Amino acid sequence: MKVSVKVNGTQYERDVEPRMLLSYFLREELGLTGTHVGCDSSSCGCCVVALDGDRAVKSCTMFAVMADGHEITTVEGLEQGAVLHPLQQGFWDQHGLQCGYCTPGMLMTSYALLKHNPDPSDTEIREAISGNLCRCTGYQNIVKAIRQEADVINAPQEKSA
Amino acid sequence: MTTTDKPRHAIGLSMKRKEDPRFIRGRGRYVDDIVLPNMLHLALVHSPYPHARIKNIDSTAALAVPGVKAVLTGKDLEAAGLAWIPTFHGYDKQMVLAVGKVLYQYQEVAGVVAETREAAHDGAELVEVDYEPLDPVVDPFEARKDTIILRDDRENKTNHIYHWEVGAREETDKALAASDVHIKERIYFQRCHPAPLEPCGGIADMNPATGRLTIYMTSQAPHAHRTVVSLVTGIPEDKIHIISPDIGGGFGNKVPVYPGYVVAAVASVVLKVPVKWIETRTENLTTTGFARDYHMDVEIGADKDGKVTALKVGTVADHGAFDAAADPTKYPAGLFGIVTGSYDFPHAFTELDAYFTNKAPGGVAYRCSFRVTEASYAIERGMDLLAGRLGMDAVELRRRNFVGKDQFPYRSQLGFVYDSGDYHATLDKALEAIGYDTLRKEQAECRARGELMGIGISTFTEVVGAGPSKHFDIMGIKMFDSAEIRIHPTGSGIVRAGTRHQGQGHETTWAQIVAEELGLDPQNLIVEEGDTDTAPYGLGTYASRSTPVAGGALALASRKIREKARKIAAHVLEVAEDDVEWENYAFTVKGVPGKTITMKEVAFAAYTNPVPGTEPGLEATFYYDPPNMTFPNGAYIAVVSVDPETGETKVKRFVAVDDCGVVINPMIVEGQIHGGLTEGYAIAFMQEIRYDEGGNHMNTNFTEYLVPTAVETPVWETGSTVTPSPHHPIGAKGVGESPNVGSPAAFVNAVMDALSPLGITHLDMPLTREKVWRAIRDAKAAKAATA
Amino acid sequence: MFPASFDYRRARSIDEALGILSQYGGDARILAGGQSLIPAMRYRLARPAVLVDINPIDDLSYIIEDGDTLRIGARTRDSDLERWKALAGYPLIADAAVLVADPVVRQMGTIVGSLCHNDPAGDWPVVALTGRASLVVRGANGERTIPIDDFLVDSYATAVADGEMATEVRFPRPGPGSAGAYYKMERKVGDFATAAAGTRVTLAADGTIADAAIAIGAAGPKAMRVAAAEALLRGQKPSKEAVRAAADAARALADPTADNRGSAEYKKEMAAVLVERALLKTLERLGVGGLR
Amino acid sequence: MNLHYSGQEIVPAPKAKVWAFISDPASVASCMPDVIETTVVDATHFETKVKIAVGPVRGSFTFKVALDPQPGGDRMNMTISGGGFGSVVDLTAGADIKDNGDGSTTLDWTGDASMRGPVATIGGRVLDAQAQRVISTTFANVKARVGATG
Repeated sequence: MKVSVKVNGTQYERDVEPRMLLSYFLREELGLTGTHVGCDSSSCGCCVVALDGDRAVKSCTMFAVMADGHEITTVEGLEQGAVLHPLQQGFWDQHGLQCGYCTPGMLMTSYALLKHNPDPSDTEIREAISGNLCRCTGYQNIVKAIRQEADVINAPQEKSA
Repeated sequence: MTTTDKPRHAIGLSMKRKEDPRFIRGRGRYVDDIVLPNMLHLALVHSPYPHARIKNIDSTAALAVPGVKAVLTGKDLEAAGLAWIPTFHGYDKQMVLAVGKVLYQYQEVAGVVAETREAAHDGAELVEVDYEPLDPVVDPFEARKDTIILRDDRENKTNHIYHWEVGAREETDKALAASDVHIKERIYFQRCHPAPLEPCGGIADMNPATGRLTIYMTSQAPHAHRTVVSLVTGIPEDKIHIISPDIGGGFGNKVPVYPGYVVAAVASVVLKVPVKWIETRTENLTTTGFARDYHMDVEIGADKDGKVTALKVGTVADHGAFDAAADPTKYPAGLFGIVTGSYDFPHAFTELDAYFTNKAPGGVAYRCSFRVTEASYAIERGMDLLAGRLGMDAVELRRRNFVGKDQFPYRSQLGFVYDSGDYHATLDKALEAIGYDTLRKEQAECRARGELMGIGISTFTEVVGAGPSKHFDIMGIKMFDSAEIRIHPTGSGIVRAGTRHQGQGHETTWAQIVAEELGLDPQNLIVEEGDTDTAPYGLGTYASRSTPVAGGALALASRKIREKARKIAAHVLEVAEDDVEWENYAFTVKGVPGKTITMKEVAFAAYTNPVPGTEPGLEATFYYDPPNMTFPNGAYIAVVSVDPETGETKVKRFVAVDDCGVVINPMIVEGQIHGGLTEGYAIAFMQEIRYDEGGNHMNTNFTEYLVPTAVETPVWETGSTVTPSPHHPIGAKGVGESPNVGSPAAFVNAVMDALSPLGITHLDMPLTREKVWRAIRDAKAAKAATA
Repeated sequence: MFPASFDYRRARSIDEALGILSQYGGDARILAGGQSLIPAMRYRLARPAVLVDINPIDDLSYIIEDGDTLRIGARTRDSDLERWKALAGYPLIADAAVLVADPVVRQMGTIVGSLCHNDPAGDWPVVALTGRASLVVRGANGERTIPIDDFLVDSYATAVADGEMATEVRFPRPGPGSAGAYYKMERKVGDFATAAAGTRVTLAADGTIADAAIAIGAAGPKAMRVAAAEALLRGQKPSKEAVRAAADAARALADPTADNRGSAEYKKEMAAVLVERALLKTLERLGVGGLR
Repeated sequence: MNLHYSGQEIVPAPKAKVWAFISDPASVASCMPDVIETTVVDATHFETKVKIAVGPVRGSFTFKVALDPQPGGDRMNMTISGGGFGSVVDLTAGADIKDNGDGSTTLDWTGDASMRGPVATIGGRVLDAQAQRVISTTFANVKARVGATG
């Protein structure tokens, strides 16, 4: 089955089995192994990518053929040139990762979150990432990391921090 | 010995992690990211029965699936002499693929190798296994009766695996009998699972040209695994190359060798191409190393003033179908002897009996030192039960029994020599942070309003850093660890260790230790672990042993280099070696201010201007055999409220004050504590691997085995005290596991404190809503009946 | 794990979808958000011969207030609903919109798909029953509108016949003096409900209860209306006692199966507790407080 | 997971006839719902493949059925074991047969199902409904068939 999908700005054409999950399509057809797989029940969120810019989806709960004609952004697409995306910077600065396995999914979920809600409260952040599991960090520094990026976005129009 | 007061060059700094840039870019390299030419995929077939004879296995249909290359069964492995492999400590053996009968649900019975993952699973589904079901034994207390013998492969026809004991039984019994007050409770630490987000997996690549077997695997202990593979297969150890790439969390789950690795290796040898095996989440939860599963009878006696007179703990351990517990060979119950905790008890005795059941094998240390979490939970729960019996504040009771700071080094009744600590100070700091006295007032007001609010204390002591070779080995291999450091001419360098991090940040902290010792820039010290061809031999990363053991090796290898550097410095400065001093991270000449040379300059000289008649270059290797274990400790306080209508517990606050000795990187230490507390929270309230009476595994995926999300996870408040380990080269003790060891008791003690007005004294974990709701309902009914 | 093989057909219009369905009959299944279907396929519990992907049908993605009716299309994502500006006017739906599965699953999951899946522990069936919703179902021989009570047939079974597809769910807009609430007990975000309750109340000018709707989930083979509670509330003045009685009726009706979430006994009790809490919340939204 | 079911059917036929019917593998097999194929092994055993189709769960289960007529002809026990989806379902069903004296016969039946493997934990809620349906439909069909041939 033919699939034509734009991933991180590049158009790809592949012929795959309909049952191929988007996560494995990205990992094995396109070699984008930043997207991880941690469960079979759509629970862990290690596989989250952005669909059409602002929709965080679990790529292991979507068939590659469903992405036909759509745009996908993966963790590999966050960095612009040699410059880290502010979210990546935030995760690094705030120690928002340990083993790194959940990190790409966490990054993509928060990437989509901030497009819809550029100034989330800590509670809203915790709710937004509650479809992504992390076993290492206890989430506290992940919340800080997302907060850091949100503060960057909001810095200009904020009167007082 | 290093102390924390003077300004430091690298140690003690919250340096950002050096490994992060690849992870945040999605450029980590986990085992499933690795693709080799002509690689095939392995899928395993599992038994739906917990106990059954295998009458026949028919692979015909599976082999007919397009893309399927081979089906392996226990019979095939028998031919290769690999149907069984030794368990972790070598006391027992375990099946790779079932031969004769299956002993637990989901046990591996066959392996299907195919061109794609999908085809492998298509084939696995079509392997027809004809079973003759047998009655399962799921309760260790049933197993103890030996009415059904599970392991007919063993000489001793009994389900009893071993008895272990330490301490003075008679004196302890006498003291208990003579005590004014006395509590006894059966406390169950439920079977749970580390469930790292990255499942286990490996790629076996037997190269027919070189005759060399390379195994990429999710291994917390690659060197030990190389030796095991060699011993098991007979392949010379030089022909085995283990590469442990980035690991997506381990928490003890990635210490043992699992059938998938072995079947993949056999398949690669047979088919002469690389074979990849990647676990599904269900396989991870149902077949790989579980943790805990200890039924502990805790007995404490005390005088009426609350001074404990004796402690006795008798444990029944459920080891599942094979004795695959991950414990040092001479310590079948791990370091459970730490069960006297932070307290100075005049008498103590503990014994343990382990049994086979029709459950998955394991008994790994789920983010804890060997069996220390079970022990810590038992004593911290026990102290609260005693406080309740005495009508004494839980804090006061602990203060009266703490080992005093002037008692260190302290030899416990069960044989450990505690290195250092100041338990009173650590507890006081936690009490201050949480505002203990105000909280108790607040609680009184809540109770007046009929609300259920609880405050729970846990003042634990861990024993980590296995360990001194006179005591600790795994199948004879002593539990030292190692470091190799090479300083390049320009003052940068490479650091290798026998450990393997899974998120702990060794690439950063190891560089900090070496940089501190040598006055070099940690940014220019690359750290490499996990490749058995390049790293020095070590026992790996688990049981909080990396910093206590490998950390020591790193410091001492650095000091070896510093000694050589001093000679070079003297040569370059043209002074006598005795006149050269190491001061402010550079070499200076006694009494000649300003005459200094940096380590960077020395490094250059080591290659360009070596000391005549001496070995050029600047590198060192050190194998560190620690003189003792280290004893991290802490004081944790949880505040909870319980909804009597639903049984739901809300954690209002949690303060953790940890003493892990000298801190190498405060940011990383805090991160470790956040993570461990979160796992402790999960264990206390939601995690359990449960089997129904028919031996069915009831928690086979992440919708049934719960990992808390950011919404349920409490906000953690952390603090620290520092009592350096006197025997550790940099005074560090290790921290990764303290929060998981110490926190379950704090949560449970808090909930029990909340329920105490109803007369409820103990409930086993996990404290599910229904369990708590039921206890409240029954207690109220009982009250009503007596009223 | 990996799904068994299947044929995949992409539909760009409802007619195209119906065409494919009529071609394959019972062997074909509609693929909407796929958030329940795809995991079931990964475990190979679900193994449809043909999937008809309706995701390309943009015409099915809408939320329209049409007079007194709220119309939601079959490809409208839960997250679209969650972010819909006018959702506050539908408190019952608004409560549920943030409790369905987890926030990422809601980016793909659809309310109509969830109703067609009809999981006994699902959220939307309870909300639809409480909100007196109806579904628009299309087939070769035209369109029919099915009241939710008739739509939810049995566990995982609905009134949608082979060759048909549900295209829209309709909710009557809550009138003046009307409000609702939805409560779900879950062990953690993303879990199936241990118990769930939806309530809706319309107050008459004199402050009595003119109409009440109550439904519970995870309490039997399918979501159920607590008709007895609805009946006993009608015409009454809101009171502690009336709320208790409604909760008791829910307890009496509930017939849950035990699982890791709890015993039947516990789930029955929680059905009552959640009905009570949802009713109190509903009444508070109508300005009737002080009943706790 | 273990599940329990029970029900009652009043069959408009004399007890002897009902007994004869439910003692015959072929007859009983003919009463199971959604049967794809059946093989009668001997006087008390048959194997049958039934279609499973509940919501998302589609596939077939193969069952081995053993009839165990109790002496006295007042009770018929049945053990049904089989599986699909890498899982196992064991059913033990039993029916007490009472002569109502009015030419009709009462079947009081109970069934206990135990499931193993993925189905139990993942599809449990789905298969529960299905097992119930298999048992109740089977006895309902017994009523219909025996009645019809009356």
